[in-house]
Amino acid sequence: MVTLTINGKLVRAREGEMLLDAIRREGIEIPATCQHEAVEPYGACRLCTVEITKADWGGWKNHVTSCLYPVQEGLIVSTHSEDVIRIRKTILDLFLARCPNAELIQNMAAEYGITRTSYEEVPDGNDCILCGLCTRVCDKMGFQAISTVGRGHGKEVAPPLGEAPPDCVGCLACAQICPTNYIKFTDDGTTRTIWGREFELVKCETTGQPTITKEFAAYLVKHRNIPEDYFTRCDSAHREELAKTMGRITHWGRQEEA
Amino acid sequence: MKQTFDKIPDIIAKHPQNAGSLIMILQDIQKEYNYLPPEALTQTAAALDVPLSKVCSVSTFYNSFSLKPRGRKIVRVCVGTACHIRGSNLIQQQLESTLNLKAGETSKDLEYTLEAVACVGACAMAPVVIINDKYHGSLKVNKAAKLLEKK
Amino acid sequence: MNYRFVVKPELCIGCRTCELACSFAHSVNGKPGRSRIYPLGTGHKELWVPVVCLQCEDPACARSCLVDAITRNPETGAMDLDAERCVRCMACVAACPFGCSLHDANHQMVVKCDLCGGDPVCAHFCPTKALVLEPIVQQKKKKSA
Amino acid sequence: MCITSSRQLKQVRKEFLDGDARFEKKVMICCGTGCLANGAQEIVDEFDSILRKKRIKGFTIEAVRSTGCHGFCEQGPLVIIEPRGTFYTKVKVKDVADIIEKSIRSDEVIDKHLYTDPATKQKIERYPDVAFFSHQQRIALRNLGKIAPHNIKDYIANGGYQSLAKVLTTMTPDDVITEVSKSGLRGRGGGGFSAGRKWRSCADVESDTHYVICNGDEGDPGAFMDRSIMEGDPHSVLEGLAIAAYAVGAKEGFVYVRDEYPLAVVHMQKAIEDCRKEGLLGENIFETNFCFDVHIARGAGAFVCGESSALMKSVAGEVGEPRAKYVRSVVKGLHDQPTVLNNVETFANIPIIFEKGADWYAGIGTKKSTGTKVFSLVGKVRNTGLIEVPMGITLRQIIFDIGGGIIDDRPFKAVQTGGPSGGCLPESKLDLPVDFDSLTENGSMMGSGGMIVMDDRTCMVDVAKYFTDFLVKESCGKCVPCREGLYQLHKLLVKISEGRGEESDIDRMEQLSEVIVNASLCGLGQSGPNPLLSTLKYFRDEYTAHIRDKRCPAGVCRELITYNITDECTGCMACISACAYHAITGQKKKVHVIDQEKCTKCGACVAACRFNTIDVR
Repeated sequence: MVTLTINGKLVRAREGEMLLDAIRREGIEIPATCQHEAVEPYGACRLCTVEITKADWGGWKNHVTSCLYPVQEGLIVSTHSEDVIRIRKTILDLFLARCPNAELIQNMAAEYGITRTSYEEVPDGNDCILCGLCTRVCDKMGFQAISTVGRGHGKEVAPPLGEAPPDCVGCLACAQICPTNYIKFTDDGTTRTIWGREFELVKCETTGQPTITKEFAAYLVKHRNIPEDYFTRCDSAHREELAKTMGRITHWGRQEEA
Repeated sequence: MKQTFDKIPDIIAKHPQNAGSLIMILQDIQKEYNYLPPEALTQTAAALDVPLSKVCSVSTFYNSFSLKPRGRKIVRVCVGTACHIRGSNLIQQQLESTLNLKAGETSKDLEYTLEAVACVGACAMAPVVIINDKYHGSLKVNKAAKLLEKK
Repeated sequence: MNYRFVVKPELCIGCRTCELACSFAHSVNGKPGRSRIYPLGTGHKELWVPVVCLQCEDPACARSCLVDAITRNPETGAMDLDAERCVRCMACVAACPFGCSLHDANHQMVVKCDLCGGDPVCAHFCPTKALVLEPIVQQKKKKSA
Repeated sequence: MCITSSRQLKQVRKEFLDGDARFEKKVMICCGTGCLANGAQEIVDEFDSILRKKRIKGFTIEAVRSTGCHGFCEQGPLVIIEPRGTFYTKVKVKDVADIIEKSIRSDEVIDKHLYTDPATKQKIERYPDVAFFSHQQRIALRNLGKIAPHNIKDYIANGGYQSLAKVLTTMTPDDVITEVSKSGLRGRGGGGFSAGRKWRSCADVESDTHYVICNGDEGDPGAFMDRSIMEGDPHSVLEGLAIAAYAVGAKEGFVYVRDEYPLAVVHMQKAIEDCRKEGLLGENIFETNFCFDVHIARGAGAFVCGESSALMKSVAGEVGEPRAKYVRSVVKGLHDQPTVLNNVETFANIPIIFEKGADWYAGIGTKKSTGTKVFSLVGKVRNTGLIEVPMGITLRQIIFDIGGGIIDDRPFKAVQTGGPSGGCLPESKLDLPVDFDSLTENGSMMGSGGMIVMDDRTCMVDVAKYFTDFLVKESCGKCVPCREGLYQLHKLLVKISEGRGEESDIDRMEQLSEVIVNASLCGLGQSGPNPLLSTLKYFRDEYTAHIRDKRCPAGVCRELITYNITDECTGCMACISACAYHAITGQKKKVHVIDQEKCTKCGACVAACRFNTIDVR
């Protein structure tokens, strides 16, 4: 365990833990758009920047992104110092120039008193904040179906060659994790469409309820050793089945007793 | 006539079959075909067992790759600092208007591709224009267009 | 100490108190959550079964989770689902052969029974003690000390 | 055959020098990129074809060497005749026969090929007497222009690989690192981090695998020293790399070369193959336990790959996005293994430190910046080229003594150092001693050694805009302050350069810059606003002129200038034919006029006018 000071309060944290976790445990809210527990810290949005110093640094301060800065003994952290607020405001201002319609950004900016960007709006801006969560979660899940293309200001997230991604299984993790809901998909209970690719959904043999896509189920069967017949029923049918089985056993038990 | 890309497997085979070879394989394929056709990306991805998405990511991240066919004559205007100070933007403009292309574009007949590149390491002879790997140094604005006339 | 649920259908009267208790215990912002326990009829007269996660030894839910959001809680022995880590791909919901990973549509999250950290409210409120949490007696493992 | 001892190296050297002793004269032809572009290869070929037909006593084609860059690219192609050191500039193919006849067969010096000192108007015969060379001290460039880069024996004959032999057979890795630390050598790639300390931290990490990487990506626009060294003396880089590998315990090394430098790739590859053949790379080098091999990785054009974590990703075949560096690459670098990364020039300095001793090296330069530094002296300076000078020399000495001052004797305005991460220093800083710390203290930096000289016709707003634009294009796009911040900074600069600037824009740029510097993920963003901040610091009045007076004092920003023909016009009509837009009218021997409506300010008329009568303001 290490001891550090966060906004004047002595706090204990686990060795190797990131600053952001320690800060949030204290109930202090700081924004972070590119951070998600499912994936490794990335440090792209820089909103979780905090100011750090130590008693023996002779007044020298540094700004670090708390999502990937490990806690250190004796660290003195300010999460809302004047400099930090300025950095956060500027980043939100810049975000707003690129994604003026993204609700998440609007709300975050509003909390810092910004309602309109003070910069020139980026032509053909969209809601993508390039946090990289979608591509990182896709990598993490092992599909690596989408990634960024291009670089710099023109970077975007796209399926390879701009065509239906061959490695995608339609799990929707990218769309679910997207903090601005930029990744669009449709799902009518029979077919699911994402990244320009259509997927057929597995349907419950009993209820006809759709579950996951055939490709996703096949992947789990192959790589995660899930028996194929697990996917032939939906969750409620599985429960009914379990209830019936248990009921049968209990019933037999009763009969035997009687 | 549809171009065939049958040399790609041979080019891939010349390199160690691991992810570390990706960039060099793409460079060699581009040297052969002047650009990276989709086949280059899919075949390389399959051979190296690298996801296609990563191959696309790499091929669009680095400046020197082109996913579009390029012209037989590739005209590169150096816009490095030394060249900029000595007026390379005027030369670029001159070439753009002569070829009726913007930097990064290729003419419809696939004759010319015009590229603006940041520093080719020939700063002492700034400003520099390179046409198919031949360097033309210490260029004057009014002479830039004449380079294109020479065959 | 690890625990497991012992479900006794012969005692269950289908009063659904467990379901209610679970739902309220897992409220988010005052809104009740989806219950993790389902008392279901069995087709046999007056025989009910409270269907709840069995915290399997090698659970399909955890195997199917590609972001490692479902892990064994060393304190309780339950398979806990880390909502912060979950990406809602629904793999576990589809993979659990007992239908005990659930999608809570109201709160847009995937949920499953976590034994309430060792003191499950459902068992607490069950009027007939059809649900009992029992310590698992480790049989094969030898103590090293 | 394998070279297995220092004695055998000496044997190779002796054989090579004995072979050379047959020749009464030797001809060194610069085949650096600059000279090649001006026809150096054709000159070599001409020597060959003439010497095939003609026999000359004590001279054959073997005595004609294609060497690496001499540095004086401005005057190329260069031909030097040893042993006198006769220095011919701007040689053409048709001159070759004459040179053979007069300067090789006999000892005549051909005046018209000699270099004329621009100050004294004197012809200078020997190159060491030329001011451009005489003020230099060549250490990293010691072999450039002296040896044939594709011939390992030529390198060995000049003392090559003796240092590696000495290190492997008489020193422990610890001794090696101590020696490098003692030399005070700091990384020549940009940051100026102590090489010894870097090696020490890497060696201290316990791991089965360590790597050494030589960065030859040279992304800084306006710098070409690494290119020249790799092209002209690849073995000194390899030798330095091998010594580093021994010091940190690496068995594998990489040379990351820009693919846009084809000759550098070829020479490096050849050098590696020759070393393998001679046993200088591979198993049990010099019959010790040291095994080491080197591979080439070709960079594909990304400035951000100058950042170590991005470069290592690129070597691994991935997208060059930097990662946050709370864990340093000496601990977790290539493939997450401890890695030493230094640039070409740094490695080229290593062999000579072991040849002459750390104390000798530390005695050169200043106390905190030891040794010499190679600069590419370019821009509006008379003598452009590659130079190497001891640290601590002043900017004035470099620009005026070596560089010969400003072209056309125009006023000096600024010198830009450190590439896109650096800054511009004004006239008041001309007497600044050049070293790592002084440049940083004054708002610029050493960088890899680009030194771009600017005169009064260079607009500082335009320079800031140029660098910011460069960085917007080169940003990897990962973190927001860099990706979006630099983009907006560039937008503001465009606005000012187009005359739409407002007084408040300067404050806005300064505030935004501060955030970009403080909040960016890697060095590219953190130093990205430097060109803007340094020009604001020293040339604020130019920004004000653009904003308040809507005027570009240097006559560069197109929206704010007009072209006018002065009364001195001779009426030669050259500009009329040069203007593609038919904006100039006039009759022979009468003053011409530019139609401002049609004028696109392309500059063709100015280039065409021989009488300097077109006024741009």
